[in-house]
Amino acid sequence: MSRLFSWEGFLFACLAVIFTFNAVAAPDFLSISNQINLFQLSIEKIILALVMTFVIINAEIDLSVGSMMGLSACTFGYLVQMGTPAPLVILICLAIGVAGGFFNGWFTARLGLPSLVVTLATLIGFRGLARVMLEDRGIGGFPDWFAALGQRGLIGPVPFALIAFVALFVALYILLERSGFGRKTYVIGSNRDVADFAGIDTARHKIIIFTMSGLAAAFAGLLYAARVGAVRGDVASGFELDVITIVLLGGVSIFGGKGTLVGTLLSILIVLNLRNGMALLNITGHIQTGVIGLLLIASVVIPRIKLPSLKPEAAA
Amino acid sequence: MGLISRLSPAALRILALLAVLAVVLIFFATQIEGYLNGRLFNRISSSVAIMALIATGQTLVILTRNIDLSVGSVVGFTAFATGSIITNHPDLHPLLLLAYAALLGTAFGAINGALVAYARVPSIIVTLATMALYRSFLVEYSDAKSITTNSLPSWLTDFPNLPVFSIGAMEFRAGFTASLAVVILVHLCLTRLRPARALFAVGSNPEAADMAGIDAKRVVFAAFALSGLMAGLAGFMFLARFGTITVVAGLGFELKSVASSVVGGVNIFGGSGSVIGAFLGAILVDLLETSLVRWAVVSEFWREAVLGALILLAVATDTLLSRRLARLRAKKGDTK
Amino acid sequence: MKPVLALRQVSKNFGMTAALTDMTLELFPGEVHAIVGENGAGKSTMIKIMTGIHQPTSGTVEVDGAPVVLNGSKAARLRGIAAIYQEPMVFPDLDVTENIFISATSGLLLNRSAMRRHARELIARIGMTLDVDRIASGLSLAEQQAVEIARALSQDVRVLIMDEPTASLSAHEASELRRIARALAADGVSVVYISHRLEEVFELANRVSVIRDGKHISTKLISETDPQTLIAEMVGREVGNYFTKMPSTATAETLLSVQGLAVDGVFEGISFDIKRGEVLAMAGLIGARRTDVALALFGMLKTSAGTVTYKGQPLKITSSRAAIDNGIAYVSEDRRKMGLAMALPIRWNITLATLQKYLSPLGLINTGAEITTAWSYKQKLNIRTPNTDIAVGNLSGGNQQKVMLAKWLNMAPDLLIVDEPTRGIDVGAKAEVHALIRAFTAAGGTALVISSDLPEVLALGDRILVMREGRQMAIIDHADASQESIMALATGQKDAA
Amino acid sequence: DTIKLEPGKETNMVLLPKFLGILVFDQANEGAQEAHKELANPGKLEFTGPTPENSTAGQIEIMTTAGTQKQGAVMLSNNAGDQIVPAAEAAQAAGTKVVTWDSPIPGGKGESVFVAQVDFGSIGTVMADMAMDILGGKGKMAVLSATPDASNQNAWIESMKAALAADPKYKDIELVDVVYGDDQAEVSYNRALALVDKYPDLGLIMSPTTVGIQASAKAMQDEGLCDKVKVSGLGLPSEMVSYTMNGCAPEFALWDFRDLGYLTYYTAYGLATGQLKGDIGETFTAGRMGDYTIEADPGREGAKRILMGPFTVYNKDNVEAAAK
Ligand SMILES: Nc1ncnc2c1ncn2[C@@H]1O[C@H](COP(=O)(O)OP(=O)(O)OP(=O)(O)O)[C@@H](O)[C@H]1O
Ligand SMILES: Nc1ncnc2c1ncn2[C@@H]1O[C@H](COP(=O)(O)OP(=O)(O)OP(=O)(O)O)[C@@H](O)[C@H]1O
Ligand SMILES: [Mg+2]
Ligand SMILES: [Mg+2]
Repeated sequence: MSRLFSWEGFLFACLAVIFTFNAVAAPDFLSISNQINLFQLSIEKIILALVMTFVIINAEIDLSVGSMMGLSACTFGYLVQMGTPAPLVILICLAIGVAGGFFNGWFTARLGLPSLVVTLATLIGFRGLARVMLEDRGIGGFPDWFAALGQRGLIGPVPFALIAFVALFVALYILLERSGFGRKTYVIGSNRDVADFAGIDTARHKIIIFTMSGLAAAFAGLLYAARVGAVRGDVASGFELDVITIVLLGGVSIFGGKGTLVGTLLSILIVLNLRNGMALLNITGHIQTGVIGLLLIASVVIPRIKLPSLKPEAAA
Repeated sequence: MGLISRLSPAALRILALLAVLAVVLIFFATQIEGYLNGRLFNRISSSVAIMALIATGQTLVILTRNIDLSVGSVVGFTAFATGSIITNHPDLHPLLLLAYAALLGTAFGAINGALVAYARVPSIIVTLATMALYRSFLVEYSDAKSITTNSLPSWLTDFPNLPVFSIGAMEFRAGFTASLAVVILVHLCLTRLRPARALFAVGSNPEAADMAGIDAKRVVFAAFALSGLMAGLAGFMFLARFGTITVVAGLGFELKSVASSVVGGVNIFGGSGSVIGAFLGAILVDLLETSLVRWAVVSEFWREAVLGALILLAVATDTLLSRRLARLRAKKGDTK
Repeated sequence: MKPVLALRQVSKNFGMTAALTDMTLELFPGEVHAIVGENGAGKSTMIKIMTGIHQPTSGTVEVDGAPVVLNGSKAARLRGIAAIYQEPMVFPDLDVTENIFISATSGLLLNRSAMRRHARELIARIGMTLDVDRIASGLSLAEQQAVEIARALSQDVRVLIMDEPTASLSAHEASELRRIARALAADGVSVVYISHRLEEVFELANRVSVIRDGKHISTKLISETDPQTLIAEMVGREVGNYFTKMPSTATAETLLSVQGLAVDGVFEGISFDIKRGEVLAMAGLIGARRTDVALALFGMLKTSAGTVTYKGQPLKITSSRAAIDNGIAYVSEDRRKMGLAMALPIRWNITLATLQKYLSPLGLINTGAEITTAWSYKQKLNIRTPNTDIAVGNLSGGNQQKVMLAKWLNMAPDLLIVDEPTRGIDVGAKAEVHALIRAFTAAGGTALVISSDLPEVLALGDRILVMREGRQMAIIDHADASQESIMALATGQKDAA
Repeated sequence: DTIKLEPGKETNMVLLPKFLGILVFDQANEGAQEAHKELANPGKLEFTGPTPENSTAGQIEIMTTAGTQKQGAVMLSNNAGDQIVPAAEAAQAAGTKVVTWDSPIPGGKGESVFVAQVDFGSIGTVMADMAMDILGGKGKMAVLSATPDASNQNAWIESMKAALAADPKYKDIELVDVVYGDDQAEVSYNRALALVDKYPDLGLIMSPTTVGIQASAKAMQDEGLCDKVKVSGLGLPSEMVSYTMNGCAPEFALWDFRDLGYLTYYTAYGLATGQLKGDIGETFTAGRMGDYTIEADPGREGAKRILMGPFTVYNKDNVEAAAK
């Protein structure tokens, strides 16, 4: 290893530094409640980041996740207010997620439009649908069990969403790093033609991944509704950029074919701890995002710093 | 068919796009009475002036297989900084002020370019980061003051709407005419100047560009610097047109400019596209937005939904259309 | 006479692999200097140092006797050093004209009509026909190669390096190219010519240098050496002459029968049978559309007419999946585009087409079995790599070719379609690949071999199908086939019997 | 019996605006800092906020952290609607008082008391009256609001509709449309012009947001429509002065954000130090601003408010002085 750090190595070092710094500088940092809040506050984003890892390794991108979250959350509010039983509504919302994801996937994989363009359009479109439903209203007053699911601990102080996140991580880790599906995800992301010639239905695979992304976004939208107990048209707008930032910081190549879920997890922990630490020190929002931005660039540049001795060329 | 086989794919794209534009115009003309008139032209032209500049810069970057998400923040910052300079030195020479805005924008662009080209950081990462950074600079720099119209000299605030010349009821105002001139100038450079072709080469096949002795790094750097310059000019226009500048100035321009470019048939994977296309794309998006507000059939709240659908539709038709035509051409090409 | 370009004690390491060690080489104006060596010997690496793509780890490069630092291909170009690389380098979005003049520097304004005219002249000079307004994305490998040569010729060169330029050319274009090389040398250009085709080396070169394992072995006047010596020097051992045709292993059973196969505007009227255990070779010039026939059989190209009978059953193949499920494999002629995922490990590439075999009922990958497979192919095909986990992109061209073969052999196909199986492969490896194909057919497999290398066609084909411009000219038995007869059909001098 | 707040008690407090970088919020901060000194609070007063594009999530985050930090009180100009409620309730459970100002929590949950700049009902009447005399009692008016999710703008528009419906004197004033400029200059500017195109006989654009009102005024001025279409609503004197003087925006209204911050701090300090219970009927002295009483909020079921008032209506006569 002639590199000064590996990407993961660098991220891990960052995490260690940030964590210790927080623990020293902010007395409340280590408290159980804060450690849980730290996840809860961005639980939807980090769940989306897990699936976005698949999308980007597959050499695609999904800008519509924030809007799909909004659409699902607003649909929930709208239908619940109309008196539809919540469990049914939840199924409907998830179905919408599947449909929306499939839509993105179909236009990308079958029609061959760039996903950046397709999901840019649905970023606007899905948001629009949410808007059509709720117009200028905000809707709250969800069933208690639903609100409780989002706001109170399920096992001890640990809330449902956090458990879901952990479970999802394990499942997706196995799927990406151990399964044939994951292998295909890498190959298609690295060179789609080669995958085509190897008899892989790449279009189908891409559609599945976009559908996963849509489903995850719908699920995240519901978690959000449960956590904040009210919804309105602008729910989760702009989340997509935070999610993508996390994934890229995790070392997933925007050009596809490269990256790991462990990297994503590390970057999730970094971003969350960094934000939480700065918040505890009353550092304002725009400085926080600024710092994350710098870190994002550093995470690419610093691992590139070579030891003076033996220089490797980038492999052809 | 003969014609089609002689036209370049780029020209085909433009034609396809013009067709889409025409369809949209005709459609709304049937929906809204008193729609097709000089007033519409004036509205669209003066409001598209700013996005046209940004989309042009964005196109230069996309051509090199990169993307610039920081343009919105650059517009915001330059607009504000330029505003505060002129507020504090009201008798500063107009050209100096313009130069200041241009310089500021170029500087921001150069930072992006250096990181992408020389530090070899993927552009989406760099500009995602600088989008946040530059916006933070603005919040710090502004220190919660905002620039107000009445603190600006009248030459500045009047500039965008000065009628230059007019065809019937269609006024060509200074703001629009200026940015139209810029767009045309850039287009001419792209198509006529040898160095400009490197932009396409790098976007089309970076490795090959390297081996063909093209300094890809310098080309990419230049593209970002120019995109910054365009954003800087746009910032100047933004200040002149809206007068009041707060920390949210230019928020969301990044995605809108990307939308304009891709709707304008610029290939998001680099190598092909034209600033004229991006310009038409910007017009199309703007036209849709304003027309939808005026369209009685859809409520205010339908706007985004319809807009999203229409953008997708526009891109899909444009792509499929030019793909089919290109295939026809290729067939002809073979048979000789 | 002073050498125009010289390498002195040049070494190059890629991390741990030493691609070149103490390489010394002198190039004189007006000579055609051939360089031969096994796959991975270091030829391309040496070229990339001469053209400033790579910087030497140690040693110096001299131009006109003065040491220089060539940082980047631009610096090399300014000194009149140009190269045509093993893998064609074109700009898919630009038209042929722009592709040719992209690295020109003279003049700020473009004069399109003049460029077009000049481009036509250059293409003509190569003896190709090509619409200079065509967008490069549609070009075949050969056409891409032509564009590259034209590009090199477009600026006045003092040293022109050709890295296996004829690898993707058929005999016809190849001879045209050699003519150009000779002409340039006559004009005082120093031509470096890398090739695995010894016959053309002896036809063309004044001097020849042999490289083995990144070391300089010998430099001789062509008159002072002969093929067997060269081969011995290249591989460091004697190789059995691979041109000798082995007896056919064809059985009576017809595996595949194609009747009047056609794809609109591409090819038509293709009809042939292949018996189990047989090798059917497909010969033809570039653009003969053999690849397209293969693509159609492999379900990657929609056919517009014709019937395919496979194992006695009528068969309609609409996807590569269907083809693979029916035991049909296709080894592409284009490694980079359709052959290998260059950034991914060798192992992943080898098991790609057969991933199902390595999946547990839960869909999880059995890595152990995978490694065993990959390693066994590394041994069998002796792929030069420390392990099978490094990115296949780091291998030399020839070794990449072997990995691609391994991928398809691993599915133990009934019908193996190989497109230019030995393109850019050295004699040693060539013999191995031929042996592999023979072993495959001997074991009851059936092969359809597309090749532009006539000796290869004759060495492998039990029968030979000759194509020309999308039409089937004839099917000849090996007995009555000769390079001449095939060329005659391929070039249309002789019409279908 | 008015409570006199005893100074010098230590409590840390957070002033949390919708987002940073907006003039009025800084003015509120100045007011709060002034009160902070007056009351000689040894504790810290933090002025911190989210970024514009991340306002909702950011406010929720800061509110949550405040609870963790055991802050004495959070003074919130709410931009998150009812989505802030769980965080606010959690903070209160952790002993942090939540006082809203400028923009309340719509459902009233999770907040101790809302310091209302003016009576939301009366904003409607004031806007209706301004429309009345600008249109000369008769004509078409359209509303250009901020975002569809800005709860106080929505409340004000509602109250204006109510006012228009309630009194027959407004019967000839027709509210034709409500559009949204997303509190962004360029969007608001284009929407304003689109309104003019959509309703050829439009007489007034009413914009209850500082960004919208000045963008509309600028648009009308640039297109030379000022004598046809007037602009009014809620705006900053410093931004509106020129338009008021040249007649594009003859009248508009606003309140003093410095005072609002000042009063909010007094209220929050009182609650955080336990000197105020936060019960209806409690009356206390807020330094230079005099006495205020906690009352039921007529606009929001079961919520409490402190009404600051009054409301300044600006026109040719007073705008220049205020703009200084
Ligand atoms: N970019 C690279 N990174 C690491 N190793 C490399 C790289 N390029 C070449 N090598 C190694 O250097 C050695 C020489 O490679 P090179 O391509 O020069 O061989 P070659 O003689 O051109 O073979 P071929 O005839 O197959 O093209 C090989 O072992 C190859 O694996
Ligand atoms: N004129 C052309 N237009 C578009 N694509 C072409 C053209 N010529 C070749 N191709 C593509 O290039 C690939 C190689 O086919 P080619 O034309 O070289 O015929 P071939 O007989 O396969 O020659 P070879 O196999 O020797 O390269 C095929 O995929 C074919 O579709
Ligand atoms: Mg080589
Ligand atoms: Mg071929």
